Amino acid sequence: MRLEPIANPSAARRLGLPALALVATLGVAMALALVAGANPFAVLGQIATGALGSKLAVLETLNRATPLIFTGLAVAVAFRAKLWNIGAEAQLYAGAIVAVVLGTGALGSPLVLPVSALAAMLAGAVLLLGPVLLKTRLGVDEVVTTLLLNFIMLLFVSYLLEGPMKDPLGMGWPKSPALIPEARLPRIVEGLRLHWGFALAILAAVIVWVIQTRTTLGFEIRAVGQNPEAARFAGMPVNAVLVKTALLSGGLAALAGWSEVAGLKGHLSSDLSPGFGYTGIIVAMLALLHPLGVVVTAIFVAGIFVGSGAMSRAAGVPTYIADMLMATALLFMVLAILLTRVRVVRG
Amino acid sequence: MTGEKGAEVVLRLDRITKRFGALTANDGVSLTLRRGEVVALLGENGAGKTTLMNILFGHYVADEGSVEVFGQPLPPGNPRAALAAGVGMVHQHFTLAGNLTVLDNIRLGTEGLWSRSDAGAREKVERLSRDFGLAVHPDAKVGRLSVGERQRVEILKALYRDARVLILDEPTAVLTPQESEALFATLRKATGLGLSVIFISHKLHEVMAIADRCVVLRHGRVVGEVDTHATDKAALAALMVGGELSLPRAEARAAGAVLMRIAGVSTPNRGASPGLKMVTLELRAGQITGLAGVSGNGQAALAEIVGGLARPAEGRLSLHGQEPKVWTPGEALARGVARIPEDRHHQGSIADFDLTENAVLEGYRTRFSRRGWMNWRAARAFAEGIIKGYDVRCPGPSTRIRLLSGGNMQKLILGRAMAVGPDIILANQPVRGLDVGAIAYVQSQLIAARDRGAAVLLISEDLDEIMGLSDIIHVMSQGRLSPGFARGTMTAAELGLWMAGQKFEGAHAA
Amino acid sequence: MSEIVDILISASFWAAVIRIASPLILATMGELICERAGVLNLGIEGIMVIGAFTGWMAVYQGMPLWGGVAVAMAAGMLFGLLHSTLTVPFGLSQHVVGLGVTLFATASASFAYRLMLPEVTSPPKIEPFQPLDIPVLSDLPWLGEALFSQTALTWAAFAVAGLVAFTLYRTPLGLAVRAVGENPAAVEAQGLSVTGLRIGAVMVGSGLMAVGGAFLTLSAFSSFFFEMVNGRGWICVALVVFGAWKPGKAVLGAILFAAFDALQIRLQQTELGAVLPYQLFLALPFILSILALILMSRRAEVPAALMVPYNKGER
Amino acid sequence: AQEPIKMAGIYTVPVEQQWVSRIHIAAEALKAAGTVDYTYTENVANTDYPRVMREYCEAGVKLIVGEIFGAEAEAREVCAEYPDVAFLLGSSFMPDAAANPNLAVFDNYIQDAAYLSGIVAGGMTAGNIGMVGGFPIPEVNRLMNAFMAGVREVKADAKFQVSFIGSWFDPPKAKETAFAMIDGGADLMYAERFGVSDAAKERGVLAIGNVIDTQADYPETVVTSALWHFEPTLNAAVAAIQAGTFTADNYGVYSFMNAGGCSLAPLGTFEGKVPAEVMALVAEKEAAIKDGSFTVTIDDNEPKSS
Ligand SMILES: Nc1ncnc2c1ncn2[C@@H]1O[C@H](COP(=O)(O)OP(=O)(O)OP(=O)(O)O)[C@@H](O)[C@H]1O
Ligand SMILES: Nc1ncnc2c1ncn2[C@@H]1O[C@H](COP(=O)(O)OP(=O)(O)OP(=O)(O)O)[C@@H](O)[C@H]1O
Ligand SMILES: [Mg+2]
Ligand SMILES: [Mg+2]
Repeated sequence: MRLEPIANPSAARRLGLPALALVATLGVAMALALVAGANPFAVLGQIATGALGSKLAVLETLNRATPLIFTGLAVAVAFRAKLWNIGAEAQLYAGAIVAVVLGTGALGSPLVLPVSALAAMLAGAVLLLGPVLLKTRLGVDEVVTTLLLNFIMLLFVSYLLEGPMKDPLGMGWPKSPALIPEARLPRIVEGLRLHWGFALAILAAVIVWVIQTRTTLGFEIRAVGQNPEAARFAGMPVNAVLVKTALLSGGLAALAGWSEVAGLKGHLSSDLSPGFGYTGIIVAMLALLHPLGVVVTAIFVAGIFVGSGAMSRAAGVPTYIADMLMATALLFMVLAILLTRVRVVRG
Repeated sequence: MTGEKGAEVVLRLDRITKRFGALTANDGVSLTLRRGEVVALLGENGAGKTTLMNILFGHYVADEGSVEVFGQPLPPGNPRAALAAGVGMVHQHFTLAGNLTVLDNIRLGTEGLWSRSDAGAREKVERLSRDFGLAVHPDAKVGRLSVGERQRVEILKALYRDARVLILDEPTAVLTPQESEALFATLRKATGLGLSVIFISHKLHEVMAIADRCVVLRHGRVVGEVDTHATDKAALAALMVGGELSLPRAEARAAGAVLMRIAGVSTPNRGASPGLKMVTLELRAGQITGLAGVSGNGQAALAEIVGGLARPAEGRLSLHGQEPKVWTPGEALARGVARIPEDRHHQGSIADFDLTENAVLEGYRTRFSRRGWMNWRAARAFAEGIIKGYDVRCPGPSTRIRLLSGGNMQKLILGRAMAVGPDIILANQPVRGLDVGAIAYVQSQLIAARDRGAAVLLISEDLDEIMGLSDIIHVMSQGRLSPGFARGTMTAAELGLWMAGQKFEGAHAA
Repeated sequence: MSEIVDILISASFWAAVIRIASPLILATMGELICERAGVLNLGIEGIMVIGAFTGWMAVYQGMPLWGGVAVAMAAGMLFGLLHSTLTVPFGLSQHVVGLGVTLFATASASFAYRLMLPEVTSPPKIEPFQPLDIPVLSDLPWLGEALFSQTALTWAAFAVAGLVAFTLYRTPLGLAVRAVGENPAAVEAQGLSVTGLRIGAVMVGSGLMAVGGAFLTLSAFSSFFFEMVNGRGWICVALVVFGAWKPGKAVLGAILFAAFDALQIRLQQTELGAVLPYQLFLALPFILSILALILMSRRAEVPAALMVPYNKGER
Repeated sequence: AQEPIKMAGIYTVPVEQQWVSRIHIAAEALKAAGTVDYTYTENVANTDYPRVMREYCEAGVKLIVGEIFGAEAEAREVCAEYPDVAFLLGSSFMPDAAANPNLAVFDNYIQDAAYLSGIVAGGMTAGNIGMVGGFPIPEVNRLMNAFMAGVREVKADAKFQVSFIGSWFDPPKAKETAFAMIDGGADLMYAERFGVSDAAKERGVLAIGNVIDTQADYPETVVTSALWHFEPTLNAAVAAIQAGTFTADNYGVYSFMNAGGCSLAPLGTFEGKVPAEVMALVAEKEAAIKDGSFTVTIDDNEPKSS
């Protein structure tokens, strides 16, 4: 078999195939429910209700999407430049640490929020800068260094939480002190759990989109990603572009941790992120690295997870079905998105 | 194994049609090849030559038509079957694995899965390379070989499988004249032994030298078929482009001021290729300086210095009499140095960027943006200007450049470089791989630039091109630069001696 | 300092190093095969989980230990087929598919475990591989303990590494695998199937990863825990790069990493352990891996077509 | 009889994990008895914890049992949002009747049993004990410290090797760590994690269990264990709900020995192998604990090697 690009895919194809992917995922959900001894027809409604069926469900989905938008953007920016940043997880924690360091009284209001956001971005950026400099200076593969840094960072966080950053009022539990109220991101609407981190994430997506399409930096990032040799020949400062990309990417990933701490949790613990950094890769690739697409795919991924988690409880099947469905949805969806652009031909 | 030419038909392509979407790349093409015969397949860039050969070899499946080898129909879309039937193909872009040795590349796919016979394979390769004059070490890593050597490996691959039909798709596009000569010698030997060859090239003098018959394609159709001895270069060119074609000729002109001067420049050696050795060169306004020489003799190092990619390790570089403080591609551009890169695919363009984006690659900072904001409207207008002004054939400025033929890609790069009215133009192998029409166009643009007072440095391995265009000619050999020879003062044979390095000792003594 | 020397010359330390290295070697060989063929397989972490689960479950259901290994291998190959179907003929992003497979495999193992053993609250045990007693060798003074007190699966791990090296460098099949990771067009031009080779490599590689996972439940331990693979798969991805895509170097890398790990466990008990936070010791293998990578990265030859999908008939 | 109470367990780890398994078993027992209608969700990330709480509350669950060590503030917010639901949650903090009248807290305060198991250990060791833990959290530290205190009653100069492996679920790693300690001279292992008893068994040294009884799997190895019984805690809560008197309370005391919340596992295969004077000391201390004349110190600080 061979794939042949379709010049102008029809609307039916562009909408129908992703819809088909969704249907296929639901089919898998039904099959799994059947295996687990639950009513396969009930689960469909349960997923939908769980993800979007109530105000609570919608807010939970959006809440869970918030860090994914940030990490998804971080990955999208970096991957555009073919900078394989697998370390969004570590950068996320760097941002979270800064949120705690500056948010627990070191800085007074009202500066604390903007200052700590910027400082968090800086911390994430610096964390990614190391691997990037190693790549540009010494040719060390950044996939591996950023990946390994995730483990090191997690241990560092654990050290901080059991040592210098341990909450003296935490009864010995390894977590940081709580942020002062001024350092917390307010809720968008009082009474709803959605905080301003979500709005900030959307804003970040728009800004990244503008950077990518409207600025020289965006042009440079794309050029360096596609063909660094040609970029260098054309006079682009390739290494400087990579460094700028790293700063942007690391900064965005750090905002994920910052907003989780400042907006949702109010403190730092070593399980702040259940793999948001890795899921960010999925989110970004599903969006074909398009910054605005990242918003959509982050909400999609969060929705599938929240919805199928709720379904597992309603239907009484093991919770692990949620991750299975998220993975299924993801794989079907990337395939569907591909097939909107190409057709399979023989030969 | 000797056989008479013209006897047996070894290959028959029958009414092959191949469509890519709306485009018909091959339109009912029929072609026969006889034992021991060399058929040249000619046509403009994008005429459908490679497509036809890819169908024959099984990379593509034809929409209509059939292929017969030695009277047996060939199953479509199956390179393995083509190989088994005795068809060997040397692709336009080499298909070698750089991490493997020559021997491994050759025997790849010829054995079972598990066992292998080391001695037998090596022996056969050594015998073939001796018999056909294809000198290359079996244990050398292909990634470290020169293009000429790679070409030999590709041919050995086919011979190793006892190919009786050999397809050569632009085999000489990246070869030096000497290497091309050696290749022809090999081919003559092989056809003498009964091998049949399809030979694709844009270089008509080669076609005249090696082919028995020429088949000309235009827009996917066969537009002519002639015996080589019954035609000439001009007639072939006319057949290809569908009309008369006049090659540009540069008339001698008086040179102006020195715009760029390189004095006593040396650079370190790079692997097998030598660095520059005390090179001094002046580029003058209104003059085309030709740099002849077999590639790999330091031209790349010189081009990097002129183009701003490298600073001389030793020696001086000055523009308009003053030394630049920094010397980067950006600086070179800012000072009016235009560059046409040697490798348009890897250096000159970004395949998945559209024409607009490729057009502004060099000028986006200075001309198409303000305070970091891109001005896409101006960029697009600029690209449209190039497309119109330089006759770039394409659907429009938002076409990805990947879809353009080499000639059209080259025209865009040329237009991009010329747009700023540069004082100094570095043209590194500007017509490599282009068809005659495109060559004529690119060369006439270089002459026009000279005529308005630019200094042009033309680097080429093609002596005809160098002698036809250059006002002054230098030769490079082993990183050394010969003195300049004025237009018309040297014969090709004399230049050849310089290229071989024999004249340098004497010149230094003088 | 002398404490460290004491540790390094003790036989039990080296025995631990080899034990810890075994699953890493198996999975690293699996990843290496995939990457040599041009496919980055980030499904490794999940495939190891699947191997740990299926291998253990098979034995728990009454199969012999080697039967468990075979089941793990087969299960791994199945997930390899899933991975390669999406990444090879369809050419989907190897990052996404890899992470997706990891997620899917991990969750599948948990889901199946919970369905099959709904009532347990303490993980059931099997009788795992026991250290082999090799006549004479096992009784050698220092070497006996350091090298010859390992289980059969450890021996298998080293044998697999040898076999992988042999296949890659001494057989036409290996030649084709190395070529397809470098330039698929070269492979196709020689009449071989790029798709077939890549799918095959990913399946075999995934099978080995799964056996690496099964090592944890069949040799290193005797029950299955949900998160017991605990990042070992990611380490193996690093080890392949560290080993410059060469089996011998990768095995050395695995041993080096295992040595750091065994060392940090022991260092925690020295005076240093009382002063320094334990996290530093846990981080030691990762930190040293990065340092080692910096020292030897320069000359690594990355398979040129790694992560580049091949679509026949596209230029 | 009353309607069964709708009850949900929310756990951050799988129910195989020792600590959670004790809660799960107690709940399953009440379910079997028809007192509660019990469902559970396991392996919930702390990030998702409040959401799952809300979902259950919305679904009409009347009693939620779980652990909020990693999500204190948010979880307490949820409790406030659903005043009609009773929450019985593992927490390091005290109940707050004013803010959360419906939240009662508990923890595994089984230092009594751990202390007694330490005395037994002291009688069985020559003086070098290895201890492998997951993370140095209070729930672990507290038991380790009590155990060490118990050992010192018998062997004042005992040496302890303490390691944390940074994971709850890596038995191979726990096993390697235990091997290293045995190589370092330990003749008795404190088995806080799965894997430790396996190493002890392979090397022929002894082990003391923790929270659950694993002697059946390691008859020659595990001398005794400090067991946690969640039943008193859960039963008290359920009774309070049935009586309509459930309030913010500290249920931690139900894990104390005198409440039946913990015990020393029977010696079983080791019956008669522990020195009699040691067992006498155990009996004496147990009696003192039960009548309140002796209190085991609760020390939540990270234990260090000595
Ligand atoms: N893979 C492909 N997909 C779509 N269209 C193709 C593909 N390959 C070739 N074409 C189309 O077929 C036409 C013929 O291309 P082909 O490569 O055969 O030209 P050619 O004669 O070999 O040119 P050149 O002299 O530049 O090598 C092109 O104009 C192009 O539009
Ligand atoms: N993927 C593709 N899709 C559509 N057309 C293609 C594709 N690849 C190549 N072509 C077409 O095939 C023709 C020949 O392509 P090719 O790259 O061989 O150009 P070329 O002129 O030979 O360039 P060069 O000599 O520099 O390699 C071009 O006209 C181009 O339009
Ligand atoms: Mg061609
Ligand atoms: Mg061409």
